[in-house]
Amino acid sequence: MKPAIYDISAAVDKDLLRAEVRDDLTVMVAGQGGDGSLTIIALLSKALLHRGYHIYRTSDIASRIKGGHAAALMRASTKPRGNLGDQIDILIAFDLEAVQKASNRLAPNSIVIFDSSREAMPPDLVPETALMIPVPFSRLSVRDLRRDLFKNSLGFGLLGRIIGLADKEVESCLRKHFKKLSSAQLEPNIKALREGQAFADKAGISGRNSILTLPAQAVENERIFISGNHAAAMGFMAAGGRFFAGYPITPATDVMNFLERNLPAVGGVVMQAEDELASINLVIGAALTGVRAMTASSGPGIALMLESIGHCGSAEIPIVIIDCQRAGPSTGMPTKPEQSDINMVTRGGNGDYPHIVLTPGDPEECFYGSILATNIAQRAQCPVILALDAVCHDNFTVPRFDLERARIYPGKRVTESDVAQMEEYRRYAITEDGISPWAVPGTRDAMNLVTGNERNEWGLVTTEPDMRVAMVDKRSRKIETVRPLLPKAVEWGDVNSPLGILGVGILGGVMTEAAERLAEQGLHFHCHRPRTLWPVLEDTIDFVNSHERVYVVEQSEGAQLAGLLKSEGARADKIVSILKYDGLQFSTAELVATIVEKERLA
Amino acid sequence: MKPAIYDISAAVDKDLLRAEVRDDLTVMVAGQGGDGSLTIIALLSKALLHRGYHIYRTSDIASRIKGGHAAALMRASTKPRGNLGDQIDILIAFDLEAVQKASNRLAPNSIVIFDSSREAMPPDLVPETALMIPVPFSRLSVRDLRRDLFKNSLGFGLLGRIIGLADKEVESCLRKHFKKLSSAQLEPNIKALREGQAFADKAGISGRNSILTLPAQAVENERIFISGNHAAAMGFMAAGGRFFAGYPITPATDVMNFLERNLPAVGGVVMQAEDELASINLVIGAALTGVRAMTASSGPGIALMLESIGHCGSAEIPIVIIDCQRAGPSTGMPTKPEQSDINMVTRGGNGDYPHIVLTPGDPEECFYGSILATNIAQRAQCPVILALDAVCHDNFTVPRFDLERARIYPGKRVTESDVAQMEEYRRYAITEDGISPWAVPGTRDAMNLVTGNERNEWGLVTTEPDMRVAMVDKRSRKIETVRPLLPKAVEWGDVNSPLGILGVGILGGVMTEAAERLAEQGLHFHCHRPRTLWPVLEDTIDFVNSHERVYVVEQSEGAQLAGLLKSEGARADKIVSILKYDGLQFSTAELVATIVEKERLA
Amino acid sequence: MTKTYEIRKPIWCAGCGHFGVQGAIQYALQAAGIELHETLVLAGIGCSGTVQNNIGAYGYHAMHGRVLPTAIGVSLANPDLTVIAAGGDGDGYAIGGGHLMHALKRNANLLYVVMNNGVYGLTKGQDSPTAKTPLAAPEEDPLDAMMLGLSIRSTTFLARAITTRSDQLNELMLMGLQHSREGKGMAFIEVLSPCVTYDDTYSQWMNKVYDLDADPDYRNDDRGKAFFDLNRLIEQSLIPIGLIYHGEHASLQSAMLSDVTPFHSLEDQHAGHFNQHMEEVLSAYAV
Amino acid sequence: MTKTYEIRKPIWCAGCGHFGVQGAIQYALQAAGIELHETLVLAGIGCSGTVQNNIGAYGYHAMHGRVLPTAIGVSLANPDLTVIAAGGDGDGYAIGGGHLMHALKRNANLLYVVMNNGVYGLTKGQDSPTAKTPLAAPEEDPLDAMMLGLSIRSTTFLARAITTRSDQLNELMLMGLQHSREGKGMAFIEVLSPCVTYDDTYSQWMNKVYDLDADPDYRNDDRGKAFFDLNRLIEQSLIPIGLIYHGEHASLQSAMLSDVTPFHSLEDQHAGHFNQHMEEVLSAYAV
Ligand SMILES: Cc1ncc(C[n+]2csc(CCOP(=O)(O)OP(=O)(O)O)c2C)c(N)n1
Ligand SMILES: Cc1ncc(C[n+]2csc(CCOP(=O)(O)OP(=O)(O)O)c2C)c(N)n1
Ligand code: SF4
Ligand code: SF4
Ligand SMILES: [Mg+2]
Ligand SMILES: [Mg+2]
Repeated sequence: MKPAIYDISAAVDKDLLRAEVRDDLTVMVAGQGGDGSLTIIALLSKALLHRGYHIYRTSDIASRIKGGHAAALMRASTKPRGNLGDQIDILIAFDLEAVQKASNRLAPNSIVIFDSSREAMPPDLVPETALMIPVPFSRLSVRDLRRDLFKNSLGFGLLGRIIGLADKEVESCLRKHFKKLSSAQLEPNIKALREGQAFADKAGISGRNSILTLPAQAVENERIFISGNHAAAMGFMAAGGRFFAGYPITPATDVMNFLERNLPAVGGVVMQAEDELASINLVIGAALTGVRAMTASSGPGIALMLESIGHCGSAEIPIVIIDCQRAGPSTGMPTKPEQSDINMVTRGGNGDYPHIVLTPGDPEECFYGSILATNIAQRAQCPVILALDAVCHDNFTVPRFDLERARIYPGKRVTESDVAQMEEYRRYAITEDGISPWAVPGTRDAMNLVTGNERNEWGLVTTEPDMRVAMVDKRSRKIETVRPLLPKAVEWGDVNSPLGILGVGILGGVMTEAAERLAEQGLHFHCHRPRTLWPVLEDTIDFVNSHERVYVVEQSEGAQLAGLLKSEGARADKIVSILKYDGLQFSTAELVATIVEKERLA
Repeated sequence: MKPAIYDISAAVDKDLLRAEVRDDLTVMVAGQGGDGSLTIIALLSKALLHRGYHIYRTSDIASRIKGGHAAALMRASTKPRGNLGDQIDILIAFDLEAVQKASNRLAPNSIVIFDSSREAMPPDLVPETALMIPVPFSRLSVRDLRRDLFKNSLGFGLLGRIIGLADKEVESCLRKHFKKLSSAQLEPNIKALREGQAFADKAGISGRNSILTLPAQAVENERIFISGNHAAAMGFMAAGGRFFAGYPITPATDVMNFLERNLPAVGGVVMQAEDELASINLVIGAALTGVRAMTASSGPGIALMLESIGHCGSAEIPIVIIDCQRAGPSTGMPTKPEQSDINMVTRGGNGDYPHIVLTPGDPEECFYGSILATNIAQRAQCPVILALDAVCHDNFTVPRFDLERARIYPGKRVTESDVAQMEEYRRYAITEDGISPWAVPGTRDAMNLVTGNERNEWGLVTTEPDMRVAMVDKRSRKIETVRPLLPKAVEWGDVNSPLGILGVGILGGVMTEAAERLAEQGLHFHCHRPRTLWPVLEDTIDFVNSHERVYVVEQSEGAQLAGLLKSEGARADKIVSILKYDGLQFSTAELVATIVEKERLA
Repeated sequence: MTKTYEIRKPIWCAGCGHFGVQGAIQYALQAAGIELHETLVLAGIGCSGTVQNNIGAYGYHAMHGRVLPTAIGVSLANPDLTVIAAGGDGDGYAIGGGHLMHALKRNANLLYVVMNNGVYGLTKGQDSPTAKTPLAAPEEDPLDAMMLGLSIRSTTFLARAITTRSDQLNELMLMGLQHSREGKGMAFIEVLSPCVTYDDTYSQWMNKVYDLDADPDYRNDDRGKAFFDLNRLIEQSLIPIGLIYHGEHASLQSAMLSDVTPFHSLEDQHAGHFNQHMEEVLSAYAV
Repeated sequence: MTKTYEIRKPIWCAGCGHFGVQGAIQYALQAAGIELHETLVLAGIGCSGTVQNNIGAYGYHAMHGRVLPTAIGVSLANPDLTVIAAGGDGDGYAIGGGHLMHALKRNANLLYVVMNNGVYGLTKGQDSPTAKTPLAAPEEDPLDAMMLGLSIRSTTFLARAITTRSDQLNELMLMGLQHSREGKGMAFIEVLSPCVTYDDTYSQWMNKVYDLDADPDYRNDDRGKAFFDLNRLIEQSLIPIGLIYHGEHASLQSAMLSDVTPFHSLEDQHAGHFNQHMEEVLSAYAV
């Protein structure tokens, strides 16, 4: 190692090395796909998770192959926050595009580490008051074959020093992260980490003399760090889910990946189908036998499944479907978040069919919501959809899931011995609660027919008007039967305020923070986050109608959530829509500013 | 011909042979699929059309193969009526099931002609005051090989006598109807017709001494008799439609059949695809070249097309889609009418996509609506859906279509010479009216890209937030641009009444008649039939909100139309839903009774 | 005995080929001694897609074209069931063509019976992919699903029968059923089953069939040669029938289920059963 | 000259096979002297599905799996255009498998190029239907689209190339393009186009290809024998490349468009043009 390479760094102004204490920090690392931005953020997240912080991690990547621009972002905070801070406190930029993308979000006192071996930095991209740390990443990395790993480790070494992590802490983090590498593979990374630290030394940044510091926090409960997709897949397993079929699609593929790794060990089957029509029908086949079965996809794939979803509603087949919503319409922007499949998942198919749609707000709700979905599908013998938004791919710190709370409710299943007691067995018996006892194929003497045509109680096709009405009404009744089990909205904020904010899914975090800040400005809001999208629950309609003005915040140009609420009785004159559809997430500052402006005009 | 066979008929009471004048007559003919019920009604319709009556013809058939029960129904009236009378005046029943099905709709003074060679008639099926005419159709028909033709002609001969048609009139009708038969094939039919007349003779029913009579009516304008499917297909052709691809499905297949017969002669192409996904993508391919292209399907097939419909909305590809709605969900009841795809066609796909949905109320509107749809798709470069209900298969008397009114508006197309004048050509240019000038492939120097990913003005994929927003907004603007061209609702009835009735499509007829009768009872209503479903037009929302109470009548369990109106601003507290989902059409009596009852409780 | 649904009388037109197919399925179930309650008959949509109502087993009416993925789902989720998928040529070769290709590739343990009549019966007589001279494009050649089956390397049982030769039909149906029951994979049987109402091909087909089972030179265990011979016969406007190919290949079940616990009985699904595994999975996310 | 879109630089990983495919398409267009504005390149969704941005012709990005029906629609609606459809093995053989089968059967005048890399590149490396040993069911055999093509009787041009042999690739691409341009029907070319990022098969494939063009005994005009020979080669774990089949069959255009007026130019579409026909059609409904 030639010491010459360190000459490139200039010493940092001593005044800055005050180890300023932070309880909230947003970091972005960005560059080309191969630059390893995601790894640095992953390493940093781990380190700060160990220090007891709540982490929210997200990314902003191009939907194109390896390469393309990729940004990874992370927020560490003492309070749980399901979103990024308004401003970026630290940026590691591997190219100019990264700086351009971050430019208008950089905090005045931000720290910008940039690759000085590439293009020159044009003026005005970075606040004058920011601390610039040029690092010749590319020049340094040509020395190493595994370029990205090298950049990762070097960048992480430097970053650790800047935020006051101990070198030991940083190294152990790196070793854990790369635990699958052979020691020969690991070695250059450790070397690169040290180079990063040596680079910091040269700049005068040491363990004591760090720029920032994030003191260790006391942690009371066990926590995990997980994405919504993984949490939902885990919930499905915990609720007895044993069959999954899917077809790759961003951002849903992760569900399949998770289950491919974990389901076979408990006797489950995961199949990659030839398309979405096959996926959902494989799932239907499994479900017909009584096995709990699920598929997952995103907008375009779910659109292809609508005939089948309606069919399950009609034929009373319990399946679970995850829709990882992404920006539409059509192929749209596959890696960008949106909440614009609400119309489709609630009312997209042909005819009137019973089904349920839940929309969890964080990975914890994804886990328990998926358990509920899996159980309630059996209970109501109908399709249940989990509509996820950016929560599907973003990672959150949440309390460790309580597997004890995962129960498996069999629903109205009848066994061979039950059947033996019955004089007759009718699969579609008209019942008061709308749910017909169900004997699966293989049960002696309970042979029955299942069809998506209208039918009589035995499952024989009919168009007899009275039977038709009786069947439709029965199917509606079961939704009423399970309605009390559906998750109510979460409410918080000022219960006495005539003003409300309403939004679903991942917007819970930004709504919370916005409401806090608005309260500081004297604007008090009552907040409401529905967790059941279909049927729309009374509490949500009541919320809208009992306030003077409700801001319905959503990621859809068509104001789909507001439309849904109105169609179920929410008063149009109460609703003020705040819409976002530029492919980015809401920021707190943006939401606050919009509401303040609208309140001023109201 | 042995005269013996006539002995079977008994003479009709002379008192009944008063040739009572009728201005409104509902006739039903029913039996097994092969019995030829549809032919008798077709013949009768023709005869009464010639007499100048307005005819509405419908059928009620099992969705299963040849055979299965089939009923054909017809109403002849001096006023145009888009629905059946409340009661059946004449029934020809080829089997007991036919009588059972008609039983509770038989007028007290109805005439029931039934096949006396089959099962005995159980008591209480027919009003005591009805005139029963037993005819041993089956026994007679064994003598003839073409059993159904025989029954047709015999039945029609008898029927003609009963309603006072001249024998000559009846025979010329028959000859015209069977004009494609060879004279050897025709002969037995004429014989059978004569047998029917001879049978009438025996019963004492002759030209003068008929039971009923429908005097010839003066006809002012040229009229045609046509179904909504044929009218819509014709409109498409008239508006320059030249490419159709479809996949068979009840009740949409007729559109394909019509175009297969008529489109090739003007250089058009009709393709039967391997499935609905292929159909709509074949259509997209044709549309990409600038050719006007259409597909047609019903609920399950349209569900499969939703990804593609949203894609056309995004990628700005003009296509026309006909949805012949049938009772859902899933396969549902393929031959039964419903209006329960409203949610799907207005908001079924993923993401927010611009498109237009029209819902014509009779074949005349189908024709002009289809012209409009075909033109407006080009104008707005987006998908346009025609949502048909039972209007698709029912036949109506309507004024002869005015082909002169069919115009072909090319929209913002640019040719090679236009392009040559341009400095640059951008397919997705951001324009004020939201519509970008369009040069189709083959145009020199105008090469451009079309994609369902978000894109820049050249069609190159992008996720740049500002461009994204500009593109979404542009697409929304074009709907505003064409909004003034969209058909407004039809309104009639008492404009001063605080009470309204609102419904779409084929319900116009029953609403009209119901309002007339309610007015007779002192209940005055203002009626409103929207013809554009998406976007929901202001006039419709205003209608609801400016009345005290509006009955929204629809064929959907889920009150989809009411939900749609509410989601766009109609006040929930104004709306009283009247829903029907038993697979039958609304009858006037039923609608009147429901409204009277609800008004009583209001 | 508990009363269940009344087995429906077929609603097909008199003379429809589908009667024979139903008869063969019933024959095979009985001859193989398979109990009806352990059998699930899945059918597509079409005239053919009503066969499940007439047999007395468990029945499922799939969406149009989707009977194969559904049947595979069943066969994986409960390998103890006898799985019979049936449908028309429109259902199986047009809208379901992609699934057929992949089902043949997967080789799951199930019997798939296509009632090929060259038309869409239920929708009133449009041309199917096997129509001789399609109206729209009269020069298009009909699809031969046996050739297609041969082109996919993991197929293990391909046969074609005609309803007019019921002995052969019954025998092939039984063989196919046993093939799938014995875990050897998917048996695909196409039956020439004329539609008397929309395209009565009885005499035409009866004159054209060529019985490979009766040809001592035909080798149904040689994929390459079988294709070669079929191609020659087709070029002579003949329709090859009989056991067209019979080979060995791992079934989907053997590939996917070999090491796993069966999970199809309700009893297996109680919480706690797999808690240890779940705890391990969860721990990977621990902070 | 009017400025149009800036031809995009490929966004593929360095070393991706797709570069070679693009090069061959460009070569063929140029060698055949076809103007870019008369060409529409339709592509599926996948890494492969970005090729249309890099050529300078009109480009269309189809929905995943739907490139073939779209391309057929184009080729019927404007027979003067040169229609090139391209996509990945996932796009063409998985979700698009049913359409492929029917497109081969229809034989429309177009060139279809599949970039086969055995994986779903864009979605990060899942197994495609041509994957050697699929993760989910390792004993499943990969799909061979050339065999499939042979099994459908109206195919007229089937070829496979590998990006590492660019002369042969270019030559086949040009032949295929000309085949379709000359109205002989659909040319289907599969190119072995390795994905260096998710499954680098370069050396494996280079060692396994067997060049039929160089085999004097191979008869690419004999469907039955071609299948027989391919089957043998595949059983030896070889990958046959070259012009696999070249035959004659009426194209979809010749079957459907022979007697009709072309209707693709805007000028033809004015009201009045076909008024007489419309009056006749309408009169059939007159009362
Ligand atoms: C998605 C969808 N598209 C179309 C239909 C209409 N449809 C019902 S049966 C059928 C074809 C039946 O033909 P085939 O499968 O050959 O069966 P057959 O009646 O000849 O036995 C079609 C197109 C449908 N039910 N669903
Ligand atoms: C309906 C739908 N399902 C899934 C996807 C996600 N998707 C995009 S590309 C792709 C597969 C790409 O693989 P391939 O066609 O082999 O192309 P390659 O990237 O390997 O060139 C998939 C599954 C999609 N865009 N649309
Ligand atoms: S229509 Fe044809 S296929 Fe259908 S039942 Fe009748 S004969 Fe059979
Ligand atoms: S991921 Fe694979 S297929 Fe995609 S561009 Fe890279 S090498 Fe090519
Ligand atoms: Mg058929
Ligand atoms: Mg691929």
